Amino acid sequence: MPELRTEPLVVNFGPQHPSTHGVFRMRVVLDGERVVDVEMAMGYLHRSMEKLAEERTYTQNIPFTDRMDYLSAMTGNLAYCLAAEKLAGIEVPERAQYLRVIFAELQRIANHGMAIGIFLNDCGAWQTPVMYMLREREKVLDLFEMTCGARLTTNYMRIGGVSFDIPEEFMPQATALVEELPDRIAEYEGLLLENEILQARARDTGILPADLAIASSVSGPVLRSTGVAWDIRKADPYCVYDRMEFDIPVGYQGDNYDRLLVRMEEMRQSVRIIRQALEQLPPGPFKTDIPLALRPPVGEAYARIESPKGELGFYLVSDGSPTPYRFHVRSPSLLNLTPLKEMTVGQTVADLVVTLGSIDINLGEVDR
Amino acid sequence: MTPPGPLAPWYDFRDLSNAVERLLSWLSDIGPDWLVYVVSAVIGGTAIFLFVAATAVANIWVERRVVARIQVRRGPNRAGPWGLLQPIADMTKLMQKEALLPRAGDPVVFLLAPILAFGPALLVWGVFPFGKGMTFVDLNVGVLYIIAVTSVTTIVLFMAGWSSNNKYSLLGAIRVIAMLLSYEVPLVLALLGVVLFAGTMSLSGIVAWQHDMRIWLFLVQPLAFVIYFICATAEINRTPTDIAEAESEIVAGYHTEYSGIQFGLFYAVELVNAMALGAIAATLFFGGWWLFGLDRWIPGWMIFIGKVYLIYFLLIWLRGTLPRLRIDQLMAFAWKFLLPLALVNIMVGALEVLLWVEYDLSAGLVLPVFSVVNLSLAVLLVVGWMRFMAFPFHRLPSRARLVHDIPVVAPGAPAGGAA
Amino acid sequence: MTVGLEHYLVVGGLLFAIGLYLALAKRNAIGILMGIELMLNAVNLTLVAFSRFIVAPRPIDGQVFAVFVITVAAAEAAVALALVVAIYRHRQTIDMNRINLLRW
Amino acid sequence: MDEPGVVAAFWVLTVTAVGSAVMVAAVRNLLHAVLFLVLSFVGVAGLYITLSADFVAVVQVLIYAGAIAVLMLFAIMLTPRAARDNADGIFWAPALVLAGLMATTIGLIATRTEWAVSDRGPFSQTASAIGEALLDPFVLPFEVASVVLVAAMIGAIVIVREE
Repeated sequence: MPELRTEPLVVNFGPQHPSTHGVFRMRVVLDGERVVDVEMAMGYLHRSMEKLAEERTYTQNIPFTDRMDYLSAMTGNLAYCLAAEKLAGIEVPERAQYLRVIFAELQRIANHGMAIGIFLNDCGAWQTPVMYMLREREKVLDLFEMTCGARLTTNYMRIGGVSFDIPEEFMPQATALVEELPDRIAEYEGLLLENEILQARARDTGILPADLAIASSVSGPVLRSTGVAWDIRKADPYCVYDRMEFDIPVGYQGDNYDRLLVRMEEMRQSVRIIRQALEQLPPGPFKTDIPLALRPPVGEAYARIESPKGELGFYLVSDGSPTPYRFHVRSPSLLNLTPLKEMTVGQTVADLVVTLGSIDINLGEVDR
Repeated sequence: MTPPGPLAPWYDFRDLSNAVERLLSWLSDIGPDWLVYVVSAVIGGTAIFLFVAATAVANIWVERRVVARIQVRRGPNRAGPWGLLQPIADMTKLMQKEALLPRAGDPVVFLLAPILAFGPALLVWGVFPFGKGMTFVDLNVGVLYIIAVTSVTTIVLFMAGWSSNNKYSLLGAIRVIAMLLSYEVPLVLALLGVVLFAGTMSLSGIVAWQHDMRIWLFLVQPLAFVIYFICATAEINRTPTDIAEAESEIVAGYHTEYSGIQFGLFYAVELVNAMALGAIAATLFFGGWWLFGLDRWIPGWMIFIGKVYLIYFLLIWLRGTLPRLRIDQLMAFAWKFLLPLALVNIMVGALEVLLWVEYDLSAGLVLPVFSVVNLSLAVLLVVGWMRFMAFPFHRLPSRARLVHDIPVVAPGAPAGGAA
Repeated sequence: MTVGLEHYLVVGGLLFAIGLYLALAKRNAIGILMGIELMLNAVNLTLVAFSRFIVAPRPIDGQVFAVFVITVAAAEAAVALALVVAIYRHRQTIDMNRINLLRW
Repeated sequence: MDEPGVVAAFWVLTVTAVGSAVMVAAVRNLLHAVLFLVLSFVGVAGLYITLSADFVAVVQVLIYAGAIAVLMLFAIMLTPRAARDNADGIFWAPALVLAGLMATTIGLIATRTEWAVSDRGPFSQTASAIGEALLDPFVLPFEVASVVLVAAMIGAIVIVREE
């Protein structure tokens, strides 16, 4: 399309903007509708968590992990607890491991539901998909609430297990949800993935080549959408994922539509995992006792999990005191965001917004 | 003006025009000539203004409730029974808010724009036949008048966007102009098909034609309706085509900087315009106040408003269902999809009218045949042209590939090392 | 008081004069174009006024001419504004005093 | 034409059209000038309605206010901020004199001439009459006009298109 040569328009996208998912800011240079340059500015939600964590005991740090990716608190808890257990050499009872898997996968369903809904909001669907997705997420959050009393900032995982055992009404509700969800997901697939307008908007926009994705250490659904089959649950199994039977959904060329496809299918695979975990859930203790002021031996540990957004890793260094010497987070949102410029330059503003939505960042995790 | 019907006393409220006719004939008996004009202008103007204002207020509630139903929630239900007082609460809130003025903007144009935006939205309503004989101004060029008045909106929206001195507003204004100009063309061509058959541009004439022929123009010109509906949706910035105020992209487009009651005016204009779209479609394609003889028992204006609300519901449904297209896709849709179809529609319509007039065929025989032909042609054209022009999405995969096994790194070993 | 043909002709003359002033005096190419459009409008007004008042075998002709003038005005505006944009692109100005490529 | 309504409308519309035309020349901001021009166009459209030329009036609003003014706005947007003033050039004084002379001449001619005014009254149906005139006696100019429009459209695209 030949264009008029016009003056470049510098637009300040955010931090107050309906679709930057929080307080993310971009300095976008536009030529008419076309994006010429994107410069990201992060740090508007920086809360200095990594430094604060050095002043608190290992157990006191768990609530911080809730507030990093506040849409998937369970996986944040889980990754941190795995790192602390690795550092201190703590064995986790089998029932706790299963519970962790169940809750992590429930969290993945809730998170992907939100991600898909908000992505469609960015595409301009006027709140409807997000409302339907919230309906499913609500059921997941009900399960969280009946187990640990909180819905968003669950603070559920503990070093050495989980904080509460599931109540007796959990099993029937979870089973019902697991029975219901595949139909729902199929319905949403029919409604969303085959929508012509959505395909026109999402296909061939925001393309992320596989080599660029690997080079910028992108992970999670964004990486899988580029065609790279990589999932820490299979590549480096933690908890009891090696006993579960599931597939890794992989995209084709890494465009926005592929990311949507991958998330949609991951929800279904999560349901599969939950069903197996619910069936295999063994009786027994749900946590091991650890000293209140845990003093891990001097050393370092890095544990990583497949969070809904990608590889979430915690790197802990202990100097033998009750507080960590170093507390570092490898947050998937931040690293998935880095190739944004390469994904969007040359496309329109509308594509920029859609691409940002499809990466599924969480500003709490980007800035920490 | 039609003379008052023989069996219509002025208190017969099935048809409000009786009462007005009675009043006017009484006035012309007792008063000078100009008094009739003044009184009828005042009555009609007030009635239309009140109607538009009332629908704008009511539609706040209607739209929010219906969209809420579509979105599996309840919608406003706190203020009054079923939330009926919600519009009043909304308006009170908007009026109390401070009307901000951007410092580097153009204050006069900025303040004028929301007021001027109401002008076209209100003026359009002057020509609709609400019932038999219930037309405020029965213009001979009614259809063209509607197109002309709505096209002025472009400038007003541009004024709003430009005077805000905000980059989002400017982008919105440019999008408005580009989109309205593009969609004006197929819209006019679609309405031309209607005028071709009805043989008049007067709206009451078109309704009378449908009444006399006992057929809806929608049946005779289905393709024209589809094209008109899509174009008009674009013209009033409703969701599949609301790029001019695309919330997720350019915040609120041309009315980003507006607050308080000025924003409220834009909001009301949007609702009134949606109703006007419904009114145009109801008049031109669905027989206006006429409903296959049912108008003998139900007042015509009720039928008309009912039809308007049905089409308005269609708009809300669209809004609750579809995502938004990108601007280049919208432009391509107007020029590559709607325009050729509109041209074909005109050609076929002209041929049919020519046949009809040339061989002096009876309308009762010809129109059903034409409607069957046109309906099948419309389906054929839309489906065929879509297949031909659209990207073959259905050939592309719409489900993710599944991979079961991937190489396992040594369990427990930190493969990537410490980050 | 009555309004006749002369009134409309005088209004048309005034509009024409203002358009002439704009076309001659303005430096900006778009300003000049506005003057030309105003002049065309004035001519249209007189045409329509004549068609309403004057004795003629087919009085509607004046309005037909007005329609033609509007058509040509639209075409003219499109081309002229395209020229303005093109000139701006090559010369970085639309000031008519500085667009003097053809001046010896 | 001595109904009080028409007379009042005539004067109001005249003041609108001529006054805003003067403002087009007077205001400094080019965008304001275009907006005043639109107002002037609308005023002239109103004058057409007083002349019972409803078709021409509607076409005037549709084409001038809806299309040409928008084109002008677009042209202004595509040129830089520096070019958005409506200043007079060096020849403003002679232009003013010339315009004044022109107005006087036209005014004198208009008022001094004995026009053959008919009293056939206002038109009742202009759209169909114009349509018949366009397709019967004026069919050749009509076709030529369509060719002119196509040529102008293609020409404008060619001029603006960047190679």
